[in-house]
Parts: sequence; C-alpha cells; structure tokens
Amino acid sequence: MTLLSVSGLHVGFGRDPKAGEVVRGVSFDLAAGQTLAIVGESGSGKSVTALSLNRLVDFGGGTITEGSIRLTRADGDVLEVTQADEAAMTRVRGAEIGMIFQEPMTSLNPVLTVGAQMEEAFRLHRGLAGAAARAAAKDALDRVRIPDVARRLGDYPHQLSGGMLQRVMIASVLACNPRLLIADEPTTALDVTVQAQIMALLGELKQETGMAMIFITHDIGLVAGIADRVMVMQDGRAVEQGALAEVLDHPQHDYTRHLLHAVPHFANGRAARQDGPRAGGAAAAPVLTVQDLVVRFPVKRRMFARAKGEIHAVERVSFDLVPGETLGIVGESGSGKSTAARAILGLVRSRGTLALPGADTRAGASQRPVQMVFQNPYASLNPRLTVESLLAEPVIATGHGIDDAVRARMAQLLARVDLPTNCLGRYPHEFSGGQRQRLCIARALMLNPSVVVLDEAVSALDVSVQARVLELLVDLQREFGLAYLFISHDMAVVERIAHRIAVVHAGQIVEIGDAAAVLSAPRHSYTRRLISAVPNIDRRHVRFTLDTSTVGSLLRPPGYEPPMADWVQVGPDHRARAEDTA
Amino acid sequence: MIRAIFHHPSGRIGGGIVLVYLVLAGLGALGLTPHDPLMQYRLDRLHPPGAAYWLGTDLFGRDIASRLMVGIGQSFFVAFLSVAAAASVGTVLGLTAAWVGRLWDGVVMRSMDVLLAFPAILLALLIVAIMGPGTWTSVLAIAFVYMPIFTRVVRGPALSLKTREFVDAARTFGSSTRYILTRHLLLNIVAPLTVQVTLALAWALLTEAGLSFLGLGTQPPAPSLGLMLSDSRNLMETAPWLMIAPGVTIMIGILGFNLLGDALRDILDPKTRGGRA
Amino acid sequence: MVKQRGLNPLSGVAVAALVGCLGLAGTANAAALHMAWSQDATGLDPQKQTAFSSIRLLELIYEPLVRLDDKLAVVPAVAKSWDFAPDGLSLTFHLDPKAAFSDGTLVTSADVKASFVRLLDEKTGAAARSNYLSIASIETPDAQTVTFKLSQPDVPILAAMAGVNAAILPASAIADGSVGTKALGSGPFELKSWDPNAKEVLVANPNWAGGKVGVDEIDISVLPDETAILAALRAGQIDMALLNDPLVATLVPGVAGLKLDRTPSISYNVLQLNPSRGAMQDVKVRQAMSCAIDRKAVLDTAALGEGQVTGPITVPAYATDPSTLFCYKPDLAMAKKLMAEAGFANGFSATVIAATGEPATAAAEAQVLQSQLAQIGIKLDIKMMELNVYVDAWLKGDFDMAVALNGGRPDPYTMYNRYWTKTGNLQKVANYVDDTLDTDMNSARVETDPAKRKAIFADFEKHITEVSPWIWLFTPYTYVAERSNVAGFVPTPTGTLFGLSAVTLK
Amino acid sequence: MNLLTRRLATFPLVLIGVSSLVFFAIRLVPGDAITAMLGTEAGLLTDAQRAALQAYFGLDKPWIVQYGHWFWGLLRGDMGISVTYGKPVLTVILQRFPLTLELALLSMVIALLIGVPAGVFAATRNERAADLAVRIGAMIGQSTPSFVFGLLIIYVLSAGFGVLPVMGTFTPIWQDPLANLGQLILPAITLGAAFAASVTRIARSAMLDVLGEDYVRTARSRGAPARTVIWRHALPNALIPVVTLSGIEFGYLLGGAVIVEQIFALPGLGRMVLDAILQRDYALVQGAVLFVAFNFMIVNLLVDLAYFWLDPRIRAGGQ
Repeated sequence: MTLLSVSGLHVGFGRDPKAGEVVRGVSFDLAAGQTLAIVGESGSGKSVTALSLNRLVDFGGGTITEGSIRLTRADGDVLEVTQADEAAMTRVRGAEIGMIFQEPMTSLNPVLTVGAQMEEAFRLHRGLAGAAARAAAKDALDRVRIPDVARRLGDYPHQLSGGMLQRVMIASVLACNPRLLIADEPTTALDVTVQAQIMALLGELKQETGMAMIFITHDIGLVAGIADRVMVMQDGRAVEQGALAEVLDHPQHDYTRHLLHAVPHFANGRAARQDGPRAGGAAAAPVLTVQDLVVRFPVKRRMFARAKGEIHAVERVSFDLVPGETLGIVGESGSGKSTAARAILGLVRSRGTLALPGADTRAGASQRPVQMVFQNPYASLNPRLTVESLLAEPVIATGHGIDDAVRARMAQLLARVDLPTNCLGRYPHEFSGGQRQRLCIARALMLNPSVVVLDEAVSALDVSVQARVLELLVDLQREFGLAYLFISHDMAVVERIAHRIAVVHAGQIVEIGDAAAVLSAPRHSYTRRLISAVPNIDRRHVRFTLDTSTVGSLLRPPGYEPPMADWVQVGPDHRARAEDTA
Repeated sequence: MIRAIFHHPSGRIGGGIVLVYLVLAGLGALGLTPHDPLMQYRLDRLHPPGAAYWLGTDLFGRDIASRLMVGIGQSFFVAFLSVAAAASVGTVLGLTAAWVGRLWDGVVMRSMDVLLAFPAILLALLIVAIMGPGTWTSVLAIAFVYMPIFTRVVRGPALSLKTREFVDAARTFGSSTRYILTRHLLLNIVAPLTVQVTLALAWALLTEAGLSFLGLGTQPPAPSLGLMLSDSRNLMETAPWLMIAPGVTIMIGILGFNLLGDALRDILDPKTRGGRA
Repeated sequence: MVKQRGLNPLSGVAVAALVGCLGLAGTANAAALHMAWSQDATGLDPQKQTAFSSIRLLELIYEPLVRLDDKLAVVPAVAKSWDFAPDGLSLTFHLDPKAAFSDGTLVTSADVKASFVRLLDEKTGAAARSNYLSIASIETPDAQTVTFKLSQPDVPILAAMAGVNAAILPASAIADGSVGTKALGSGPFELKSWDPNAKEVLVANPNWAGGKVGVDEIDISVLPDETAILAALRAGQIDMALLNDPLVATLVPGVAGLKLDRTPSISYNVLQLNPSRGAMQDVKVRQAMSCAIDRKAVLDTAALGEGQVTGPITVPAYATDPSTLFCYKPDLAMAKKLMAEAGFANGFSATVIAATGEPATAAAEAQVLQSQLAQIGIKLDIKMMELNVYVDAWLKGDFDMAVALNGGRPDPYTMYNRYWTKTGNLQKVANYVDDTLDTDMNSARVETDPAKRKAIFADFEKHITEVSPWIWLFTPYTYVAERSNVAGFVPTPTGTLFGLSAVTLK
Repeated sequence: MNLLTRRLATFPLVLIGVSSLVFFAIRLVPGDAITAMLGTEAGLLTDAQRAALQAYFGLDKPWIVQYGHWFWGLLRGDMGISVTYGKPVLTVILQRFPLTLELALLSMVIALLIGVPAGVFAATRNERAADLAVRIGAMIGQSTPSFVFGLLIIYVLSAGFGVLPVMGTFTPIWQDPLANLGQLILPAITLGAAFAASVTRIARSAMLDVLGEDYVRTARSRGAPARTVIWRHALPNALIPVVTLSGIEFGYLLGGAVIVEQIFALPGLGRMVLDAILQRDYALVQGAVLFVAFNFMIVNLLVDLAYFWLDPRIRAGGQ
C-alpha cells in the first residue's frame, strides 16, 4: 500500500518562489513500513523536500509551486497535502507524520521541561492530561531507554546531552504512533558512538511499530545500515533512486558514483597513508615535541571562595611530530582534543613542555612556526574583512608592512589552494564553505609555518568537498614539508590523512602509533568501541547494540594528581595505555 | 547597501522619509526657504496656515514652514552629533570593558550604572554651568545620557565575539589588541550599533525638546523642532498649528529613523540575509 | 484574536477610570474655597522670604503694622494709626487693641519691638533689613504704642513697613526660635497644613481683628502647569486661580462661567544694559537702543498686548506719562544717527541673558528685542538660563544685557535706591554711577511733601530715561481667574491676595 | 544566589559613586539655597547676613568637610534635613515614593498589556499590512512627547466633558482605591503609551527571532496549533528582551516622570527632585538621587532574577 506519493514537487523561496526554486521536480512513492533514505549534500534540496511533506516549509518562507503530495491517512482517505489548509495540516502533523531534526540541542524548547514537551504530544493527539499524560511520557522515555526517567522528566533540555535529547525527540515523536517518521540528519551533530546508538534505536523502533521512515543524510555510509530504498539528490533534483543494494552496488549516475567512491569511507586502516617520514625508520629531528601537556580549569563556587576543584581537560599528553608528518588526534566531543590544540597555540593556559627544535633551522623560518586552521570556516573568518585583509593579518601581526613581496605571496598561495587570484577584494560570504577553508589554509601558510594544527578542519564541509580539501592538504604537506596535527572525530577522514594516530579519551591519550596499525588492530577498548561505531557501506542492515555508558566527570579535587599510566608496546610504532582487565 | 534598503519594504518608507528630511534640511541650510525663518512679520502674527504661510506663523509672525526646514537641520545636527559622541565613547568603553574584563570591566560598568542612575536634568545643568547654554551643551548632555546605553549595547556582543574562532585565529597570529578590537570586534558590532544609533536618534530628538524646557537646549531664536514644540504648549488652544506642525514633523522623522533601523537590522543580520537557514 | 485578548481588559480599565474621574470631579465643600497656583511658597519665615510666591501666602497669615490698599494708599493693619514727628526723626504707631495672633494672644508693643529687633539683626539674614536701616532705636511706652527713632529723616520707611517682610511676629515665637517652622500670625487666616510644592490648607482665623472672613477654608493646590490650571477651572475642580502666562490667561474670558481679573502690576519688564561694558559705555549707544526699541510692539508680541508700556516709575501716584519720556515713540532714524555719532554705524554684538520661564514672557521679549535691535545693527545673542544660574550671573553683574522682571515697591525710593544711589546694595548690578540720580534719590528720602516728592521723581524719571542705563518696557498684568460663584475679590497692584479675606462663595 | 551576592556586593560601590558625583555636581552649578530663596534680593544681604544664612543652610564649611559630614550621617542612616520641607530627607522621599511606585507599576502593566499582544500580533503577520499598521502605531506612540499626549488628554476631558482627575494632591491606595485609580489612570496611560510602544517594538522583533528557532519548528511538527506555538513555545523565549527593556524603563520611571507629574500636578518623586534641584535643596537632591540609584539597582537585580526565573539555562549557573 502506498503511504505517500510525491510527484513533480517544486518548492521555491522568497517573494518570487518560481525564480527562487530549490526543489525542482522530485517524485517518489513510499509504501507503509518502508524506509527511504534521501542522500545529498547541502543545497541539494533534501531537507526542503522533507519539510514540504508536512508543509512546515511554509513557516520558513517557502512555497510549493508545483506538484502533488498525496498522503494516505489512517482512515484510508487520501489527503492532497499541497492543497490542505493549515487546520488540516495541524491534525496531520505529529499524529500521522512525525519529524526529528538535526540539532537536538536547539530543537527542544529551552524554557520548558522535557516532561512538559513530551506531555504536549499526548495532550494534542491523544487527549491525555495531567497524571495520565505524565505516565504516558514516562513510558515513552522508557521505550527509548533513557535511564532514570522520573528525574529526567523534570529536567530542562540544557541538562541533557545531545544523544539523550535526540532520544527524547524520538520518544516524543513516537508518542502518537505516526505512520511516517521523517528524520532530517538526526545524527549529524552527534558523536560517532552516540550516532551508532541512535541508529540502533531507530532501527529497532521501526521494526516494532512498522512505521515508514524517510531518512535524510549527507552520509551515504550511514544509509547502508537502515534504508530499504535510496534516493540521491543534487541541485533540487532526484538524480537516482532505487533499492538499497541497487544504488550502492550498481550506481547509475555519476554523482552517486562520486559519492560512493571519491568520498572518504572508513576502511579499517586499509586506506591509511604509507608515505610517512618515519616509514624508513630514519626519522628526521622532530619539529614539535610535546611533553606532559596538562590543562586544568578551576571550578569556583563563589567569588571569593577557593576553587572547589579542577576539570582535568588535558592530562599528561605527550607526542612528537617530524617534518612532513601528520599526527591524527581522534576522540569524541569533550575528550580534550581541541583543548590540547589550543594549548599548543597558547590560547589556553597549560603546563608541560612544548619544544620546537629545528623549527628555525629551515630557510626563511617564521617567527610563528605553529599555525592553526579552525573547524568552522564560517566562524574563523571575520565576515567583515576582505580576503586581502584576512591574508594580511598574520603579516601585520609580526609588525611587517604590506609590500609587494607580501602581495606576491598572497597571490601565490591563493593560486596554490585553487582560489582565483583576483578575489582579494571579496568578502568571505561570497565563497562556499570549501573555498573558505582553503582561504583559512592559505592564511595559515602566510607566515611559512613548520607545523599546522588542523582542528576539525574538514568536519563542517560537505563530503565531496572534504575529499578535495584533504587532497590539497596532502599536496601542500609534500610541497612545503609541513607537519600536521590533525584533530578530528571522523575516523574515515583521519584514515585518509594521518601517518600516525593518537586516540584521546577523557583528556588522555589511550593509544598512539602508526595509523594503519592503530586502525587495523586497535588494542585499547575505547579505540575498539570507537572503530566499531563507524558506519560503513559494507555493513548493511546491521543491528547496533544499545549502550548507555557515559564518560565520567573530569572534575577532580584541588591538588589531585592522577597516577602515572602504564603503557603497553603493541608494535614497532604502536603503544596503548594498559587497562584494568578486572 | 542603498539598493538593499530600498528593496526592503520598511526600508523604502524609512529611507524615503530620511531622504526627504535631508533635502528639506539642505534647502533650509542653503536659505532656500519660503520665507526668512527669523523674520518677524509683525502684522501676520499667529496667522493660520494658508497660501502665504503654508503652515501658518508663530507668536512673532515667523513662518512655521521655513522654521521647520531650518529646525530639521538644527535638531538633526544636535541628534546626530550627540548620538555620534555617545556611540563612539560608549563603544570604546564597552569594547575595552568586554576585552579586558575583570577590574576594568567592573569599573566601567559600575560607572555606567552611576550615570544611568543620575538625573539627566542635573547633568545638563552641570554641563551648562561649565559650558554655558547652547547647542553644544545639549549635544554634550544628550551624549552623556545615552553613553551608558551604548556601552551596554556594545559590551554584550563584544563579550560573545571575544570567544569567536576568528578572534582565536587572530590571537594565534599574535595580532595586537588594537587590531583585534577594531577589525574583529568593532567591525562586527556595526550592525547592532547601527540599529541602536537609529533608535537613539529618535530619543535624542525628544530629549532635545525636554532640555529646551529648562533653557538648556537650542537658544532662541534659532528654530529647533523640540523648542518649537515646547514653545507651542500654552498656545495649544489659540493656535493648534504651532503644535501640530513640529509634532508631526518629529513623529514622521522618528518613524523614518525607526523604519530605517528595522530595515538595517534585517539587512545587516546574516541570519536573515541568506533568506533560508 | 490575539489583539482582542490584550485590548479587552484594557478598555475595561479605561471605562472604570473615566467613571472614577467623573465621580471625583468637583466635590466642593460649600464653605471652602479651592484655589490653585503654579508656584508654591519656598518657606514660612515672613521676614526672610522675598519670593512673590511666598509673600502672597504669608500675607494671608501674618500682618505688618500697616498695609496698602488697592490704590497703594497706606491703611491700618496691626496699627490703627501712626504719625511722623515734625522733624521726621521719629515715627509712632498706635496698635489696634483687638489685634491678636491666631492662638488668641493679643499683639503688644513688645511683639512689635521683638519683631523689628529680629529683622534688623544681621544673624537673621533678612534681605529686607536694608529698607529699615534708619531705625536707630525702638521705644515701647505702653503695650499699645511703639515709637521708632530714626537716625535720619526717612519718609519711605512707612510704605516699606507695609510689606509682610515687616510682619509682626509673636515675641514668644522669636524667643523659642519657632518662626519659619510654625506659622503663627495675626492675619485673616491660619495655616492648617502645608505640603510644599503640592498643597496648603488655610482656615479662617477666628481671632482676626479685621472681623469675620467670607470663607471657612482655603484649599490651595500647586498645579505647576498653567494649562492644567485652566483645565481644572473648566472642570470646576477649583474656584479661583493665579495665572502668570498671558498666553493662558487670555483664554479665560472665552470660557463660559469663568471671569478674569487683570490688574496692572507695579513690577516692570526691563532690558537692563550694562553701561560698564563695551559700546554701552557710550550714552549715545544706549539712547540709540532706547529709540530703536518699540516698547508697544514688544508688549503686543511677547505678552499679547497684556500690560502697559511704562517708564521707570510704575506707582501711579508718582508716575510720569510714558509718552513724554525720551524716545518712547520709536525713532529709527534718530537711533541710527546716534549710533553713527557714537562711532557704531555698523552696530556691535552683545549677549543678552534671560531666565527660563521667569517671567513666562522672557524668551519672547528677548526675541522681539533681538529683532528690533538688529535694525540698527546690534547683533544680540540670546542665552536662556535656569533661574538660579541667571540670578547668580545677575548679582555678579556678569552680563552685557539682561531681560528682567523686577519687583515694584509702593514707594519709588524703596524701589530704586538700591540701584541708583552711590551706596545702593545693587549698585554693582546697575553698574552705573550718576550724580543726578543719586541726589534725586536722597532728596526723595527726606522730603515729606507729596507734591515735592512727585516733582523729584519726575526729574529722576526724565533723567534716567535720557541717560538710559536700562530700557524700561512694560508692566505686566497680574491675573486672577475665578469661577462665577466667587464674589468679592479685590485685586491690588502689588499682587497681594489679602482681598481673599473678603471673598464669599455663592 | 551566587549572582545575588555578587550583585549586592557592587551596591555600595555604585552608591558611593553616585553620592560623590551628585554631591559635587550640585555644588558646581551656579546659585545656592540663598539665591533660590531670595532671588535677586540676595544682593541686598550684608556680608554678616550672608554668613548667617550660609551657616543656616550648612554651606559655610569647605565642600570636603560638608561631604565628610554628610557621608558620616549617611553611614548612620541620616540623610540630613531638607531645607524646603523642614523635615528629614528620608521622610520627604518616602512620602512621595508610593505615588511614583504606583504610577510606574500601573504604566508598566498598561504597557505590557498592550505592547506584548500587539508585538506578538505584528510578528505573526511579518511585513504585511497589519504588521505595518501596528508598527506605525507603535512609532507614533514612541515619538509623541508625553507633554503633548498629556495636555491633549487634559484638554479633551476638561473642554469636552468637563471632567478631570483630582489634581494637586494624592490619595494613597489604602485610603480610597477608586479615587486613587481615578487620579493615576490618565498619567499612567500617558506614560504607558510611549512605554507600550517600545514594548511592542521589542516584543515584535524578539518574536520574529524566536519564531525562526528550531524548537518552534519542532512544536509545529508535533502538530501544535498556532495558538500553542505562539503563546506557549515562542512567547516565553521572547520575553527576555521585553523584561530587559521593561526593567530599564521601569527603573527610569521609579526616578519619577517629571513632565507627566508636572502636567497632572502629581506630587511624585520626579517633581520633588526637579524642585529640589531648582531650589538648591542640596540635602534633598543628594538623598533623592541616592534613593533613585538604589531603586535602579534593585530593579536591575529584579530583572536578573526574572531572567533566572524565565530561563532555566541561566538558573543553572549563568554560562
């Protein structure tokens, strides 16, 4: 039975929606109980298509200009969604079509308790009130395996982690047993292990309730685990659709093939780089040595009171970096990996030894041998400065004027990162995300550094852009002999660029060594858990197991010094922290 | 930018009004008024609006329309200058308070609290005592009254900009504090600042009227909208046009600035600029 | 839907408010007179207060030995008769035996003596002391008789004693220092309560020697905005009000049920020049200014014609017809000629100061004067000042010109000796020394014959308008607006409200 | 509570700042209590008389000594005696304060009752005719000087209907609530009109921001009707800027609304301060400004507590 039938859908924005079309002719059918994955990059129109299905697109300034969306309702009537009035849509939303969104942190109302928002769903569609609604909310949260439900109902959204919130979102959507669930990038903002949990939950619930699902994602790797059918979108059009296996194994369209092959997919160390400078055994002198780096943030209770404790954000991190080498630092959010990077740049107060031996032995060495590229190219470029001012800033900071030599270097670097050299007068918003990140890279290279710290440098980019930026980084590394400290949560990306990998957990390195070795034969239990959570196109319809363990608090009493760690030498360049096996 | 304003529905109206006012003030400044704004036509005192005097004459037989044209210039001069002074000093204080933090932040913000809690009239009297009455006194008094508001308006966004990645990036380059404050913080506060400025201009016009009550504002016979309005109060029944003309002029002027401010907020705000999230 | 939610409760509140207002307006108590004025008294010590707003309240509570009637003639108050010794060196008063303070104690010569001793004591700080400096000693032969021995003949002292600054205070109150905190006088009314800048309540003094007053109580509200006073009269909330601004007062006759008493006052609007400064040191320049100024036009424009063009002397008994004075008929040709003779054919620039709202017409006068003087090339820069700041500059003589409203006195000597005698306290404000003026003033002090005094003052007036240190403009009206239920009020040129003692309500 | 103590700790600092500033400012302005009382007649005083009056008004000592004396009194809770009222400063202030407080509260209630619904209404009809109408209405309210509005009300009522609220005195609410309301409602409407206009503008723009938030979309996706979305989900989040604005405006109103008090002849704090300044009643000016500053800070504190109550994130620790 066809639940939803979309044909020739066109959606536009602005005062003249015909001119501002974002979706230009999408058609698909969805049977009851089926899962359709819509895959595409940002701007492909996948989210707008989804928002059109329950007409939420109206509130974002969009208008359906053409086409039809026919929804078969629970009572068998067929509703033409494009023509329905707001009152009818209000009855459809929630009751028949549920929806969950990308950012769980912002998708729940910050001033209402979790319980109040859960109960609302029951009140609206099941007519429950008071204690009955509360009990129903409790049941629903139990269903998504939230521990300690009674307390959680009284909590506000900011008191819960992202993963928890996404479970709350799912629970509140499932409250009304919708026949269709639209999940718009539900795991993109989450850590990889949490993503695995949410995916598992969705799969399980789908099985239980028999509802249909539209799963929207940019990550084709994620699709493999959950979808029955796949639709690939590009520039507002569906370029390919078909059964899961068909699309993944025999892609017809170039774009699908590009997504499947050009984009980094995790390969358990098989795709790791083999050109590391240590490969021959005769490593050059390190360009950066970090010894026992410690970052602690005091936690104060009152203004004049003594610190009640310290957050041990980074705890005795040590590593070194030789020219031409990439050290990948992987870990989940809150693991302290970014804090460590910021400490190396002097942005946060730290203890420990930072040595830059050999940095000034190179010709034309810079006064600032370590430079950084930040995660979000939208946030790390001042939107009100021109490209020229942006590139000039590091030079000005050293007290130099902008002379012809500097301008020549700007032109050279812009050309090198594949940006037009005549763009000096333009502003960041005129560039795409990938171009902006190239700009950031060019800026970091202005002072001819020996080490570049790349903090989640490609995470905010679309998958196909990611691949090209990674290639550029590798090229630049070879050309300038740069050492990279590459920080990322994305195992697939790290695999492509790192020679060596350090796995960080709770502020400490738990495993470090040659990339291929660490990824193919992880020793530490955390590394293993991390790797097993990475989605993979080859793992179809996998059932993830639910795990509700969380990272413990990093708050320690003042003056606390953790015991020295024991290390296990696993391979020639592969060490892991010893664990209690008990 | 100009095109963007005139594409915005409220920007079109607001921009239009401000443009018309600028033209009127320009004509007034060049002396291109229907009559001499200071000329007292003794026989035509309190003449109702008509063909000879479009908006009537005042107690002295001076042409209201001509006085309004010059008054727009005078009032807007005071408003612009005082708001500019308040905005620049307030911005410097707000920026440095946010950046330096700690003791300086406390000193600046508490001083602003002191100023906010201080009666504006006493402040104006004090400034008059030091400088003597006149245009510059009103400018200074109004500037003092609005400075704390600008300090607050700047400090808030500056605190959040301080933690943005591009500021971190600047610090990794070792950029000077002055460079960071001006290029990274200030440049990005321009949008809320512009909005606040357009709103403050409206208040300044009214405050100038209030100061005229105490003889602290524009000195006669120079016309200012506020002075014309406050001079008209006891003639409200005898010659209502005396109140209506400057009243409506102030009202439409403020309307223009507010609409323009709304439009600028929409245009300068990156969240609404793209149209779609 | 959204809109209604907000507006319904609000319109309810508005209706309730209107009902409330209706119910509360005009709840007048039959024997109480409801009054309003815009400026309140600043203190209760009759000897120290000089502000008109204080005096008019205190005159209802306290009595001097004598007072002035509506023709400015000296009539009995606490004293029922008086006589000057032939040599003019002593002045004897016989007190009214019925005169009593509101607590019932009789007024005796001891009270009179104590009052004047206090007034003359420099520690009291009474500004009016300067009018009584010729008192050498005070004798009290009996309880009803007081004799003032004078150090020199001083005719004007009698009229000077008619002011409330020379009020008779109970000797007991002087002794215990309660003057100024508790008002205890022998006037027609007694102060029941005073909430400064808000409201005062007066009740009839049962012990007043003048007999029974027409109302039991007077409630005076301070309504700072004169437009609001007019509104309160219209709504019947008050029966009577004092108004200052001619722009508001002239509206009163147009309102049904209201009448307006306008009385020419003896105070005067004047453009004070500073003859010690710049071009104004030259008498021809000052004369030119006097000729260039059209006094009638100033009056017509700034005060809607409400007032009378006046010479220096405003008391009708001594005044000269203004039209005979120097250049009171504007003569621009003459003015220009004088300017040229003085070497200022192209005029000069000067600053004129004026106080905001004091008088209400000050800013308007300044602007008309500015436009008139521009005709002979004098460029005036107007500086409006808050009253106290203005007074400060005025007292220091720190101005080129000043627009002023100066108070009048029933006797021209008392009025002007402070400015135009060489030893006058305000000589520094006038900044002008002239032998003729000094001689005229001093002979007016000792001369007892009214006819001769009149001649002396005529000479004074002619001379001072010719040398023109100041340019006298006009006397304003004082206004009392009444509802038609108020009867019997007699206004006087000094602006006193003593006439309230005869007011009845219909 | 952390916040509360930190705020309270800054109170004395600000109060010392305000008190010093006002103490010296008022003395720097030309004219003193003597010229205020005597006007130009002050020129008739002899030196001995002037000295006597200066001693009477407490102006005979050097400023710094006067300041020390006043400050020492302040520490013991004594603000001195007002020379115009002849009463302790605090007594005079507390006599005037109930009116000012009530007027401020009433104006704020009016402003919020009109402003919030109007702002919400306009936001839901963004850039359409109804929105423009509300905004123009708001701007007219914002740009009409209160004396114009107040005088018009008085004129229309007295000339058109022959009624007027009782002026000059003030009936406290505990004596006669109806009479009290009758007196205050018109001034409150006059003040509330401009206040409502600002609230409307702020509420509209905050609602526009909030309506674009993810959680509003979530509520809609759940099938919540427009009414629920606007009043339950969006409005509480849009209230923070409204509270900020209301706090500032309310703080100003607690300092007294001079012009409206003048027109409606209400014996409130604003007129008292103005009169005290014009009469150079130094002790009263100093005491009143200190009192107003204190209120201002209390209101700021209440605003912070309101944030605390409105936003659980702030409640959790103010990050």
